[in-house]
Amino acid sequence: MSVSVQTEDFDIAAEIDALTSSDRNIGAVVTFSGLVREMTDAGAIQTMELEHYPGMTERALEEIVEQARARWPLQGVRLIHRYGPLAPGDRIVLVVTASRHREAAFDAAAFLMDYLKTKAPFWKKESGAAGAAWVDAREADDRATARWERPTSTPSTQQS
Amino acid sequence: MSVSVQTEDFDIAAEIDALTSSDRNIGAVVTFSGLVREMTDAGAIQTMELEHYPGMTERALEEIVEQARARWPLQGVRLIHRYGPLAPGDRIVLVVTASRHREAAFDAAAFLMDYLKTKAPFWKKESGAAGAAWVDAREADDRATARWERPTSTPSTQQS
Amino acid sequence: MQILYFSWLRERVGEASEDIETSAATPADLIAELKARGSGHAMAFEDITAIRVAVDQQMVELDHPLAGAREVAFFPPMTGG
Amino acid sequence: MQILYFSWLRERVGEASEDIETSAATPADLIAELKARGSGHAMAFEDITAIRVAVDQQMVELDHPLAGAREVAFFPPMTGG
Repeated sequence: MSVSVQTEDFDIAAEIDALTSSDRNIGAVVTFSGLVREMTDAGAIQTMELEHYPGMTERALEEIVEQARARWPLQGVRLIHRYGPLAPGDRIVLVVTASRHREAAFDAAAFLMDYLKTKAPFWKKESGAAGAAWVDAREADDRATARWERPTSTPSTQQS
Repeated sequence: MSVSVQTEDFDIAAEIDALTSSDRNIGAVVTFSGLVREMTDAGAIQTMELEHYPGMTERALEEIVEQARARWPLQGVRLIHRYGPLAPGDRIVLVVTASRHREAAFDAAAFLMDYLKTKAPFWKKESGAAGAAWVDAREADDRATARWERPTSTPSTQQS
Repeated sequence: MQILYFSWLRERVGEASEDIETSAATPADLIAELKARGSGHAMAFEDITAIRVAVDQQMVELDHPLAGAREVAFFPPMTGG
Repeated sequence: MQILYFSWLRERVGEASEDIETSAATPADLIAELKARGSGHAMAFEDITAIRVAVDQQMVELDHPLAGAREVAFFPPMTGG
């Protein structure tokens, strides 16, 4: 089970161990954790509410993981995304990739995050002193996704 | 203190917490852990001995961290490298980068690993049934380092 | 047909879902029908460029055929991660 | 001058370090002197392309001036990480 959509927090060390403990030929493990930032363009926020599309979310995340597995020689992949109410500093998302060599682990983790940002049905609403507002999709995220759709499989990391 | 050279293992979750707990404007944390692989081109190994150059190692790692900080807007960097006898599955190296956005955290972590591989004075000796041998430097690692020395600051992730 | 709304589309429509009878051939046709249901719906679908559609949980274009579809979801561009 | 050896250079020389008197102007000159100290040294420095040099803990080329240097280290390409 490589994908979870949950309200609870996650334990990064436990997730790494679960992915790596049974395989002594993993040479590289990359993790990405996304956190709620307090300062936004509209000022400091107190809470962030993450809405998602139950059913489609799991399906979209599993498809993204399958694509990563098809592109890179991965010995393990784990993807956890939280939903519900969160506060500044809280963890939102975790990606873990394990491979023999670091290039595949780094590239696959970056790919998973780029795809997840534009293809998984989550929506963020931030609330602060100035009121509540839905977060706009970043154009930079679309560009980051598009870079993986060029003919070469490992594109420039330049995004913005 | 962002650099450590030590014989003891490290605790990835504790290192992430130390880097992120006091700053609520970190949006992205990337970790890389390098592990000892059991199977090598020369067969299965039982132990790996990591030799280093005390004094120069710490200095080289600190220089690499300074370069990363100069190139990317990082809110935190941590680099731990072990030395001495290790076994398959053991952790060798940890890189943690924290930034507002994921691009900087990913790129800086990949840069730190590439530079560390070719600029930090460590040497690996693997021992197995077939005897003991010093690990050859990978040409791919030189190419991975060279890609950061081109005029643009965020090069292709293609390495081999 | 089950219609789902997320994020500010849900807030403007005032409902997370509704069951409707329709013979709309595409999501674009369906949107034209839905806009006639009231001012909330009209406001939700005001800017068509800001709207994404999934049919039976797969992202599609606005001219995708709806024949056989059980669930159609409308939402703004995704902002997860 | 303190000379340090690491990895297989250390094993071939048979010592991790030695203190020597030298007026070698560059690491290349120093290598020529060291090779004359015995068969272990000669074997260690056999393939000059496989050797890297640090002077006072900074990587340098083989023609770098040694004037004022206190510590010179010889080792193969690094394999950390």
